[in-house]
Amino acid sequence: MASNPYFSLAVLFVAALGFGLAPLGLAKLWGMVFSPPKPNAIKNSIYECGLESKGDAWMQFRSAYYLYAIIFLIFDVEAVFLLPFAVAFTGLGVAACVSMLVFVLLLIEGLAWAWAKGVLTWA
Amino acid sequence: MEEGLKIELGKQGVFVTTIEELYNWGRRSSIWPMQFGLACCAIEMIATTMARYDLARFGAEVFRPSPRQADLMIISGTVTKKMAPQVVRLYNQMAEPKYVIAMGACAISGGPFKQGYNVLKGIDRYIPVDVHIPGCPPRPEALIQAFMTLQKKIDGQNLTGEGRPRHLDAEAQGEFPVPVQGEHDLEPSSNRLVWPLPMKTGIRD
Amino acid sequence: MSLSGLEKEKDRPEGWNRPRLIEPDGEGELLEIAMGPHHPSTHGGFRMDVALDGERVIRLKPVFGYLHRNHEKIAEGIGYLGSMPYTDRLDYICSLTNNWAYALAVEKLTGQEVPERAEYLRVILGELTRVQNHASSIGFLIQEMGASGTPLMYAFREREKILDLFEGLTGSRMMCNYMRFGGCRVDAPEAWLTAARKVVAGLPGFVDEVDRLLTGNEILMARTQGVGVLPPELAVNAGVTGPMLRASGVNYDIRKVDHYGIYDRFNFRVPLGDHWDVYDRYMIRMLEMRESISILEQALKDIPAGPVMDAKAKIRGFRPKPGEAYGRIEAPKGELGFYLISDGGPNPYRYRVRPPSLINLTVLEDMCLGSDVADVVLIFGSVDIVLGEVDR
Amino acid sequence: MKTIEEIKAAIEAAVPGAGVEVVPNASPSGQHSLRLEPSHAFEVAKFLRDDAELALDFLSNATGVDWPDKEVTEKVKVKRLVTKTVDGVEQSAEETVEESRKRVEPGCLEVVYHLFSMAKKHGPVVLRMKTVNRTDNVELPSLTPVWRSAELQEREIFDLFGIVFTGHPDLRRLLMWDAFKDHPMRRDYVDPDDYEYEPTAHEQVLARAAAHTAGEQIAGASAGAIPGGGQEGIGGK
Amino acid sequence: MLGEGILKGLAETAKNFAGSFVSAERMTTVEYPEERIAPIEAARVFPFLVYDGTDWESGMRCVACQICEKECPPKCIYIEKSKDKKPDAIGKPQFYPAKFDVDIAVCMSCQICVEVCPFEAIKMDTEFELSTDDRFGGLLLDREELSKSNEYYHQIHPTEAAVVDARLTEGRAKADAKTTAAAITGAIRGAEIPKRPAEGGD
Repeated sequence: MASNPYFSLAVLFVAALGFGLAPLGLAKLWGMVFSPPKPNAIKNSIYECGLESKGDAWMQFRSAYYLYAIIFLIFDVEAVFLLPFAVAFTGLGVAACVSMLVFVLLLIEGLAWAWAKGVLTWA
Repeated sequence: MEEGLKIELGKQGVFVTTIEELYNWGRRSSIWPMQFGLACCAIEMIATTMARYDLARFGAEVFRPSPRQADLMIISGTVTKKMAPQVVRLYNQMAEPKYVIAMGACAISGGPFKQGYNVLKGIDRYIPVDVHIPGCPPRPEALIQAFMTLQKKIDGQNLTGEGRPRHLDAEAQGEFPVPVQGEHDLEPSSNRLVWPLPMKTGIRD
Repeated sequence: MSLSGLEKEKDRPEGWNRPRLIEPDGEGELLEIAMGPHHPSTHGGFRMDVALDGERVIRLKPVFGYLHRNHEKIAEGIGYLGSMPYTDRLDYICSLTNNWAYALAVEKLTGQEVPERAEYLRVILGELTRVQNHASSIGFLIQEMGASGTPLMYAFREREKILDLFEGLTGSRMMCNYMRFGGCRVDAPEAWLTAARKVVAGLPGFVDEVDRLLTGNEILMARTQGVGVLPPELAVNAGVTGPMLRASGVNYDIRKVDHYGIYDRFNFRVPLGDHWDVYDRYMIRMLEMRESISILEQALKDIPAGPVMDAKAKIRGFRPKPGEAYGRIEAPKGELGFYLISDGGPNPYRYRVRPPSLINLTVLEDMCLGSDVADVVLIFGSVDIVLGEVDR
Repeated sequence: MKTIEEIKAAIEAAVPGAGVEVVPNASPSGQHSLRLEPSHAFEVAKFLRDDAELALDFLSNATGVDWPDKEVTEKVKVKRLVTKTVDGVEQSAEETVEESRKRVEPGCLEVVYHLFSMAKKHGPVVLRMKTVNRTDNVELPSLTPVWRSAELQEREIFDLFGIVFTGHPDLRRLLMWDAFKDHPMRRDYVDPDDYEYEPTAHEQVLARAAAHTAGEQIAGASAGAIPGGGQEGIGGK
Repeated sequence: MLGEGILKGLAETAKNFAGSFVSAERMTTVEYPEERIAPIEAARVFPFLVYDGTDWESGMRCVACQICEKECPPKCIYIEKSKDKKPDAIGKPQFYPAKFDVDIAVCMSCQICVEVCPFEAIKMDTEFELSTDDRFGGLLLDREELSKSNEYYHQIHPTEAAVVDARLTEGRAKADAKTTAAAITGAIRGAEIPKRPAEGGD
C-alpha cells in the first residue's frame, strides 16, 4: 500500500482537507464551549437602515437585469475553462493556443452582438 | 504565569502566552467600528480617521456600514427620541462580542440638549455602554485615548469564571428590547436591566 | 437664463412648482426602500423613502427630525448670551458663521454698533469657515461617489490647519462661541494674524491641487454632468439659496444684496452656473473658495488696530427692548437667518432659525425624479446639508 | 423699495376688501409688518409675487409664534350705586369708581412670513396672519401653492404649533414622529417626565421636575416621588 | 484624449505619495500617544477652580456668588454656600462654596462661566484625557477634583494668567489702601461704634 503511486496524492488531499476544515471545526468547538449562540427576534430581523423592513424583496423586476446576469454567468464559466489552460500554457503547442483563441473569440463575438442589441443598457 | 518568568523566556526567544491573552489580543487589535455618525461628534470621529490623527494605527479605520460586520458602535452625537429605537435595533443586530463607546456629552447624558423634549438623556438608558468620553465634542485625541481605554478593558476580560464578558456567558442578557414611540414619550422610558436606578435620584429639593 | 423670465410667472400652469409625476414603464412592480436614518450616504440621521422602478426613482419622500434637538425651545429658556454656544451646534461645520448670523440679528434688534477691527475679524473668520466648509463638502461629495477617502483626506488636511487657527483664537476647534453682541470676545494677537496669513498663503496651492485632482476627471464628469438639474424659476420659488441657487444661474449673494458687515470694501465676484447640475455645484464651490481666499488676502492685509468689543456692549443682564428683528447672512450653505421676538425680558420670546439646509432640501424630490438610485446619493451630497441645521 | 404704507395701499388697490393693517415694530430694525385677513391672504400673496414693481418672488422664512391667553388687569370706570349716610339719611347716588379688573385676553397662534425679491434685490416685507383661537379654530390658508419654499416650513409649524394649513399639498408632521400627539413649541407644553438622574439640578430643572412629581404625589404614585428633604439626594459621591 | 483627466489626478496623488517621504508638510500624521501636537494656549475643555497658595480649601478664590450657576446654558454647575466666611483672594471675608459640583457629562465647554465670573475664580482647563467607564462617579467632579493651583493655571494659560494676576494684585492694593484709610478714620472717631463692614458677595 505504501508504494502505491497515488498514496502521496491521498496524503496531500487529506492534508488540504484538514487545513480547510480544521479552523471551522475549531470555531464550532469554541462556540459550543465558550461563547454560546444567543439568537433573538430583533437580532435575526432583516437589517434595513435601522427600521423594521416592510414588504419583501421577492418581487417582479425588469427583464433587462436577468439578461445582464446571464451574460455575466457565461463569462464566469469561460474563466473557469481558461484556468487549466493558463496553468499549462508554457507546455502547449501552437494548436492549443489557436483552439483556445477560437473559443474565446466566439464568446466575445456573442458579447458584441448582445451589446449591439442594447441588452447592456437599461436606463 | 508570573511576569518575570515570561520576560526571561522572552529573552531566550521563547514566547509564552495563554489562550485568553491571545483571544483578547486578537479582538482588541482590530475593532471595526460601525459607520454611525449622528451629530457634531461624528465630524470629530471622521477627523480622527483622517490623515492627521489616523485611527488606522489602532486597527480601527475600517468603518463598516452594516451592523453585521461591526464590533464597536461609537455613538457620536445626540440620540433623539425619534432615533433611539433605531439605535437600539442596530445594537441588537450587531454580532457578539460588541462594544459601545458613548462619545460626547450628548450620548452620555443628553449633554447641552438635555432640556429638550425630543432628546434622550443618555443612551445608557437602553443599551450598556463600555466607555464614556466627556466633551462637547471631545478632541480626536480623546477618542483615541478612549480606544486605548477600551483596549485595556478588553485585555482585562477573562474567558471563564465570574468576570467573563457578556457574550461568553449563556445566561447574560442577549436581547435589549427596542422602545416604542408612544403618544408623548418613548415607552418604556428606560430599560431597568441596563439603566440601574441610581442609588440616590439626585433631585435636590 | 436671465431673471427677466420670472416676470412671466402669471401665465404658468397651476402647480408648476410641484414635483412632476413619473410613470413607471409598467414592466415590474415598484420596490419601496428606505434609505434610512442609518445609511452611509446620509450625512447622519436622515431618511428618504424611495419608490424604485428597477433603478429609476419614481417617488422620493424625505423624512426629517432624527436630530431634532429642540434648539429653539431651549433658547426660550436661557438668555440671549446663553444661546450663543448653542448656535455653534446648529451647522456644526461652520460654527463661526452661525455665531455671526445670531450676533447680527441681535445687533439689528438692539441697534448695536460693532467696532472696525471686530468687523474685519468677523469677515476673516467667516471666509475661513467658508473655505473649510466648501472643501469638506466637496470631499464628502466625491467620497459618496466612490473615491473612498482620497479627496476627503486632502480636504481634511487643509481643514485641520484652519481648525488650528480657530483653536488658537477662540479656544475650540469646532465650537468657537466667539462672537458677542457688539463685537468679538477675544482680540486676535499679532502672532495669530501672521499664522493666519501663512495658512491663507497656502490655500491657493491647495485649491489648485484639488482642481488638478478632480476637475478634469472623466469619471466625475460622466457621473455628475446633467444629473440633478434644478431650473432657476423653481430654485427661486422654492427658496433655495447659497451655492445651489447660484449654480442654477440666479445672481443672488446676500453679501452683495444686504451689504452687511464690511463686504463692500472687498472686491470679489459671484460665480454663476449655466447647466444647473451637480457638476456646476461642484465648480461653484471651487470658484467660491478662490473668491473667499482673495477676500481673506485683502482683509488680512488691511486689518486696523482698535477695540474688539463695543464699549456699551453688556454681557450680563442683557434685556433688549420689546420688538422683533430678522437678521441674515450668506452662510456657506445658503441664507442663514435668525428671527428674534423680544418682550423686554432676559430670554427671547421667540427664537427662530431660518435653516438653509432644510429649505434647500425642498426640491430634493424634483431633482431626483427619473434619475438612478446611485445618482440620488450624489444629488443629496451636492445639496451639502448638515443635520444639526436641518432638524435644529 | 416702497414703504410699508405704499405696499398696503397697493394691496388694497389690487385686492379689494383685503383688510390689511400695519403692525409697527418698536425695535431699531424698523421691519414693520402687515397683518392679513386669512380670507384674502391667498390673493394678496399671489399679487405680491406677480406684481412687476414689487416682484416678491422669494419667501425666505415662515415662523410660527404662540401667544397664550394673557391676564390683563386694566382700570375700568364703572358706575356703581354707592349708599352714603349723610347726617343720618340714607342716600344712594350714582358714582363712577375706578376699579382694576382682571380680564383674560384670548391668545392666538400666529404665522409670520418674510418675503424678499431676488429679481429686484430688495428687502424684507413681513406678513402676519392670526388664527381665531388656540384650541379648535386654528386653520390658516397655506401659501405653498404660491411659494414652494413654504412647504417644509409650514409642515414644521403644523408639527410644533398645531396650526392647520388648508390647501397644503402634503401636511404631515415634519420633525416629531407621527404618533406624537401634542404640539411641543407651545408655551403651555409640559415635557415628559425623565428627571431620574439630575446631579446638578437647580432653578428651571427643579421647577419642571416639580411639575411632574407634584402631579404624581396627587396621583399617589410613589415610584418617582422625590425622597425626603435634605441634600443627601445627590447622585454618586 | 480620454483618460487625460484621470492621469492628471493620478500624477497628483503620486506626487503627494513621493512627497510624503521627503517634505514634512505632506507627512501630517501625529502618532498620538507617543507624539503629541504642541498644546495650543487658548484651548479649553472643562472648567476648574483656581486657588492661591498651597491649601486648596483656604486659598480658593470662589465666593459662591452663584452667577456662573445662573448663567450656565446647559445648567451643569451646582453650588451650595457655606455658613461661615473665609478671606477671599483680595482678603475680604466672603462666603465660600461648601459644595461645588460640575457635571462634565453635561458641560459643553463654552466658557461662559469664565466670562461672567467677577472673581477670576473659575478658568478653563486643557486636560482632555478623561474617558472613563464609570457613569455615575467618574463624570461628576466635586470641589476637590476641580481645584487646581494658580501655578498650574500659569502653566497652561501663561499670558491670560499674567493678566489675571495683575488685576488681582491691583485689587489687593486697592483693598489694602481702603482698609488702612478705614483704620485711620476709625481711630479718629475712637468712641463711635464701628459700622459693620460692607457685606461682600453678590
